[in-house]
Amino acid sequence: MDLAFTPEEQAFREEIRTWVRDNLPADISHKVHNALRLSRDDMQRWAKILGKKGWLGYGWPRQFGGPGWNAVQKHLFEEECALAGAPRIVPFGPVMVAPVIMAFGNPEQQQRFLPGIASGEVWWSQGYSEPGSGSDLASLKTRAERQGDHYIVNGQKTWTTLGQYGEWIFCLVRTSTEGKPQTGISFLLIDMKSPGVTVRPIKLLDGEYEVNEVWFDNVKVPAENLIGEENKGWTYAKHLLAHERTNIADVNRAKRELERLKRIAKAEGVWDDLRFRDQIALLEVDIVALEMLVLRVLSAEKSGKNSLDIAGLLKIKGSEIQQRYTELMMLAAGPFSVPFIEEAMEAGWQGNFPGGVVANAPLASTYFNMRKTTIYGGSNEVQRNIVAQTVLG
Amino acid sequence: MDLAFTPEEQAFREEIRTWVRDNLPADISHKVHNALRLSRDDMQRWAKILGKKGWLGYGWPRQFGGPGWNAVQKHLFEEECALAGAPRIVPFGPVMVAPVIMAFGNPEQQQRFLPGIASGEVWWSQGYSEPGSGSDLASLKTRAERQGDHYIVNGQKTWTTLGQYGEWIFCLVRTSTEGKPQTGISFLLIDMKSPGVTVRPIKLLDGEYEVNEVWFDNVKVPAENLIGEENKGWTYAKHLLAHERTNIADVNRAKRELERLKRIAKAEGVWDDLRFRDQIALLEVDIVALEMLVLRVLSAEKSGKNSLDIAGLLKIKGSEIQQRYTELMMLAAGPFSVPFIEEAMEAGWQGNFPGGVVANAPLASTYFNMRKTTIYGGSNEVQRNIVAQTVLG
Amino acid sequence: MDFDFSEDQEQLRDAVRKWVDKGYDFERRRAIVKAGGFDRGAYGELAELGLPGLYVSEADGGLGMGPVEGMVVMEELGRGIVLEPFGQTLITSGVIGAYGGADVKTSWLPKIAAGEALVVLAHQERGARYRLDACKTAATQAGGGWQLSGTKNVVPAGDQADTFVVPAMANGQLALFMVERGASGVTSRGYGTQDGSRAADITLAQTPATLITTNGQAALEHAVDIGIACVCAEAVGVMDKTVAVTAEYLNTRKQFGVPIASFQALRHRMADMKMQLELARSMSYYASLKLNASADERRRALARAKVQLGQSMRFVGQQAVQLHGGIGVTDEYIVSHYFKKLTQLEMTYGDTLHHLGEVSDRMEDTAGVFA
Amino acid sequence: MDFDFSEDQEQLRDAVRKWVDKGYDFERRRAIVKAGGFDRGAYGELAELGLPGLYVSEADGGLGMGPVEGMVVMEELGRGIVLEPFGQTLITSGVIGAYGGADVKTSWLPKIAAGEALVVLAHQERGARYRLDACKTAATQAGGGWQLSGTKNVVPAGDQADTFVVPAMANGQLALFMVERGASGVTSRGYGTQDGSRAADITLAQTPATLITTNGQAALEHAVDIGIACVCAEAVGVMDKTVAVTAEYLNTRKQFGVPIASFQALRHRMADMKMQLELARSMSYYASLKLNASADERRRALARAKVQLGQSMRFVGQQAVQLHGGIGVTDEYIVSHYFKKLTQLEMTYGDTLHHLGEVSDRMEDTAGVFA
Repeated sequence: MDLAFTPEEQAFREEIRTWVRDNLPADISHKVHNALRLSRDDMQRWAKILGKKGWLGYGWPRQFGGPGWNAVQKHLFEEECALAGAPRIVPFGPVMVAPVIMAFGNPEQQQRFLPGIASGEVWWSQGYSEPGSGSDLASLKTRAERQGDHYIVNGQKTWTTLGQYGEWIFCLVRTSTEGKPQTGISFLLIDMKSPGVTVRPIKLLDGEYEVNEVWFDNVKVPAENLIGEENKGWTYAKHLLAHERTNIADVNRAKRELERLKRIAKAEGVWDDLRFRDQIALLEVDIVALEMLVLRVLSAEKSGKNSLDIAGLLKIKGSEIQQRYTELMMLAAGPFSVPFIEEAMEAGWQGNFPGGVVANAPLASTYFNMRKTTIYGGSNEVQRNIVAQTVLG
Repeated sequence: MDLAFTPEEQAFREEIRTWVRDNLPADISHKVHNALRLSRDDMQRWAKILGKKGWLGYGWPRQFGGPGWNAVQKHLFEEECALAGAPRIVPFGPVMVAPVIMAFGNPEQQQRFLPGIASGEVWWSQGYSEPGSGSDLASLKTRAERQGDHYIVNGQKTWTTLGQYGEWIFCLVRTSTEGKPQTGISFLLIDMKSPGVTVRPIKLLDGEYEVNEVWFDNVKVPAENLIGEENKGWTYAKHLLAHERTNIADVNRAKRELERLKRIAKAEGVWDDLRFRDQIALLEVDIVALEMLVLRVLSAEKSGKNSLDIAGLLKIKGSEIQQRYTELMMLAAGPFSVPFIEEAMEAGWQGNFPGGVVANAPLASTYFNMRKTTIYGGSNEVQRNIVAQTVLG
Repeated sequence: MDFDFSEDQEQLRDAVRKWVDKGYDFERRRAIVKAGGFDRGAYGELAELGLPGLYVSEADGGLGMGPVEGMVVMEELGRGIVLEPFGQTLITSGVIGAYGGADVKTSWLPKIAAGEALVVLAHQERGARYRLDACKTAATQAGGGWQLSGTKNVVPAGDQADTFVVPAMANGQLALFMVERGASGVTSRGYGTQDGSRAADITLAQTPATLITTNGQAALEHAVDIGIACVCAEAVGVMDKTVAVTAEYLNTRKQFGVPIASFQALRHRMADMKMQLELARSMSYYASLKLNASADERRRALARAKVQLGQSMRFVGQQAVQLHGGIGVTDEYIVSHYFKKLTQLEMTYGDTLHHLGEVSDRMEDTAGVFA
Repeated sequence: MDFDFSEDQEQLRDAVRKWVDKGYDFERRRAIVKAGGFDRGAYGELAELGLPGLYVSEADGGLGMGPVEGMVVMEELGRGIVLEPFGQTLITSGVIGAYGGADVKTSWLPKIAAGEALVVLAHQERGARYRLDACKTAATQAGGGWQLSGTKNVVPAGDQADTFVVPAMANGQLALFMVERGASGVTSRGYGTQDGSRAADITLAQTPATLITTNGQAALEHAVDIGIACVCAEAVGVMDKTVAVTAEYLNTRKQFGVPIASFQALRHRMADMKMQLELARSMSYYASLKLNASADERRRALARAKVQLGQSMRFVGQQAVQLHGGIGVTDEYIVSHYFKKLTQLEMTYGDTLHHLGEVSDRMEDTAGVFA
């Protein structure tokens, strides 16, 4: 048992840190450090830089062109990126669909899709949730009917994150209504430029457009875009969920944001207010505890000796912490988080924010936005069901 | 809308206060104010003093010899008693079984049982819960079989509070196994001196004996002890529950104990510790909010204009507050609440308590004991079910 | 001790509720937000109901009503998350009525009561956070009158209001003044706020002002206490509607073939929301009923109330969104607007930690509604 | 970065667990509580396993192990809520080993390792609460040695231990001494404690004492940090068992014809208990792994750990009782004893609020396990 990283791991971290420092565009990290709006271009620019280095698919095995890192190395990479103020990698391509294509796609599919994902050239979206199917995902209704060498897809997906930028979308579709709901689902890759695909961005409570509704109206999808076997899509999706790892806790980002919270508390004069400071101290303990939990999972993955079935705990605690630091940032600014001036959330705004501190501009919006974290990715209520199952059977 | 009591109500309060000051034995109030052990004699002594004045059945209508007070007057009486350090009235006779006898008993039963209850001469106990029937009370199994002019009772009751002192016990017994569980239950009064009744006190986590198991082994109970009709006992019990009023919140005691908490905090040097003091301040807000909630219910009862169906809220919040003040008292003393010296919880102990402050002796025990408050009287989980029902249907 | 509303109060409530239901639906509100967050026309409709004169004596053309009536109105406006800052009218008419000289009263109260003058409190300054004794705006005597210089931030409807009640330091102590928005040296910059309403930064440069009172600290504390009572009542209305909307959603939304209202974990959350709502309502009553008590008693009571309301607002708002799931974080669906309103109200006139400090500082040996 | 236990550590765990399961069942524990809360025989059995020498170097007859092994042992003792204060042995052997001169070490460490001398920390004084810099016990030089006078409260097994490690003020600064219980001027008054174990008040009157170190403040802080790590590990064992017992109960107890484990509200409570357990276990690892860090780093880490453990212990203990219902508050059923143990552990070496203050005072710009 040892808390310290090995010299090799430390050298690895150093290598990542140096590379990120030299390659992460300053205008992008400035936005991330100040919670300013990131454009599609910002996200894709960083993705392509990583792609060129071969690190966009940082979790990929060597055989598919990935770096072949172990769990600890992946964590160190994530941490260095987060602390440096890199945008989160948009996960739908490299983190979510790619492992499914690797595991269940045929060689043609792998050759066709993986390079565009690895390079950051092709923007992927996820088509899982439907208006009637949230926590009860298996009740999904979007139909794909086989007609000769293609499928005809009809239905509606929703909560498709950043789908307004999407070029391809991987979907769970219903190909059979027989048996249990789970058994008639297939995993289909759809070109979003196909006729009949309509995307409508949904305005969120903070005024941003981050998720979308996606309609399929007699969309023709070549049968070669089916992953694996028809009606086995639920199995592949579960495989994907099992691959959502410790990063779900987002503890590295939390460490960066704790630092930012302290800066804000000092600027707003509440750092020396014992009552407020205690709230930060409690959060600091929470973050360290979460980090230890993450490290335990990583260690277990690395050694393969113990498996720790606590992904649900990481999601619950990680999301609560995200909500809490955004809440404290807002409360620190108090009345000066109340103005809602959208332009002030763009980099380079030259106006005078009320009170003169433009860093306060995005605080309330971010707090509002973060309410999603306990809802998406399997709501925390669903996670508690899962955790209870591990304890009670 | 008016927060102040009417001049009549204030005069009433004055009258109660004076009488309590003149009649509550100082040795008893000393014990109550310091959470020292109350003996059976202490409790009964106060009950008889109240009985002599006609106030033990302070909620009774005039026709049965009660004072005929309205909801506000009853509250003021409870408050003055609590603040003066009177023991809580043991409720099983005057508050619980008496209203049932008044409402559903026949004149013979009323004449036979009510005087002994009103005077405090006869100690009553409650026989509801069984080892297998807690939240699911209607599943109770204790059988009463009619044989001629009497019933033969067999079974076991549990959690019978102060049953070790009991002379009579009112029981829910099963007289039929047909239909829904609720429909075969009868309400029976049983003389605890009857052959076949065995009482075993249960030692609680704080070392005290407060609840009991009561066994019935072929106990012969005259049929004239049946209240109302056979198999209608569930209805009578529900009537009784409906009569458990605002006193369930115990806000008056909470006010007295808040005062005590502040004394302890000062003695232990944490009154000037902002962190600890904030905890007291939060509790103070809680208590005022609970008191306002209680007053709203009283006002609605008095005027009959609005009915406030929030008994569940009073139970939940009241019990949480009881637990919180005992917790804070213990935490205030910290290491000096750790010694468990039973003699030091008796009045008049002359020993030297560690640290020299004997007031700390009962703090941890009281904290432990109060864990019961969110369990008994319908656990807070059951209460939340009930509250949710009022909101969601 | 009586918490029934009188018939007059019930009629007042009905009138306001009817206006909100029929005259201020979600679509109109959305249009007002889009247009900047304030509609003088809507304020005028409140004036037609006589509401701005609620706290104004009948002699000055008002209704001569008190805190309970103010509470009733604010609750109903909260239920409709009305954007126009009616609470400001109660604050400023209340403080002018209580502290102003005869001149000030007769010049302003009739105009306020008639809805001709919207007068708002402009007290927030950078650096003061929620403290009321930190003020940099300076008042100097010039000729026969006063001139004010300084900046006030996040003034409700600050670029739409006609007149401000402004605290400023005069001869070393806090005094309260009236400043007309059209007066020389006034610049205002308006913007929307998180709840969709409107605020502005106001800069005064040797701006002529009328003295309300040199007893500014007491008057400002009183003004803010009226504001807290308004916030409490408004929040009760907001939460009452939030709980109802959420209950309806749980009974409608189906997953796994059943309404999600059938899941016990969600039911218990609803029970906890109901708890917070009723505790909040109780403390809102307490706040309004203590508004005319002595300054000490009033301050203690209002701080207690804001602590309870702060906790309740945060819990009810956050849980309402959570129980709605994805739709709860959309702009299209109504619940997020209620949540944002509750968030902003918590930070209005001192947040929960601030008032916890006030309660803590003011604790005595005994405590209770009548202690 | 590796959280696997070595084979030796696993063997150590198995050995202790076997002893607890077979040698220290609930009935034996109950008998020990009844007899006063301490059994020298049980401590002797731990000595037969070599445990008191865990922190003692092999040269001094010990096992020369470190904090991780100490953690493993404490966890297992916690699982059985063992009454004998083994953590005291780790504290005192640790602090003697780190701060004592050669004389003190060679006189005491072999005896501690052999289980012949039970040495406990006697530092608690009235008025100091959890502060370590407030000490009234006075040390004076007399002849060639030292004499101590003062009173220490709530000393673990204080009337059963052989020797005390005692902080006292010597020439204006805190120093650490060893005092034998049999020495002149020592009186002890023993009593049971809330968790069923034993403690005593110790009064010293010109009692001869051996100096461990004049660097008493640093040594005492270090001693208490070892104590905190022990408390954390012990608590993890207690909570692990508490969660298991509660889960078993929920799956056994039936109401309304079904196991109460089928109620979602109770299931979610179990999930929350599991969360607290795993956060606590993580921070217990952290505490032990930071025990040999620099004083600053160690202090910060141990305070953080105690805050997490304090919160976890309170939640797990209270909820375990609640989920058991009536049987949870009886003395007969095991869970209340686990609850009481957790309660007492929270108040041992500083409660949650105390250590929150420590964390708050020590915050830096960045924070994290490696920050």
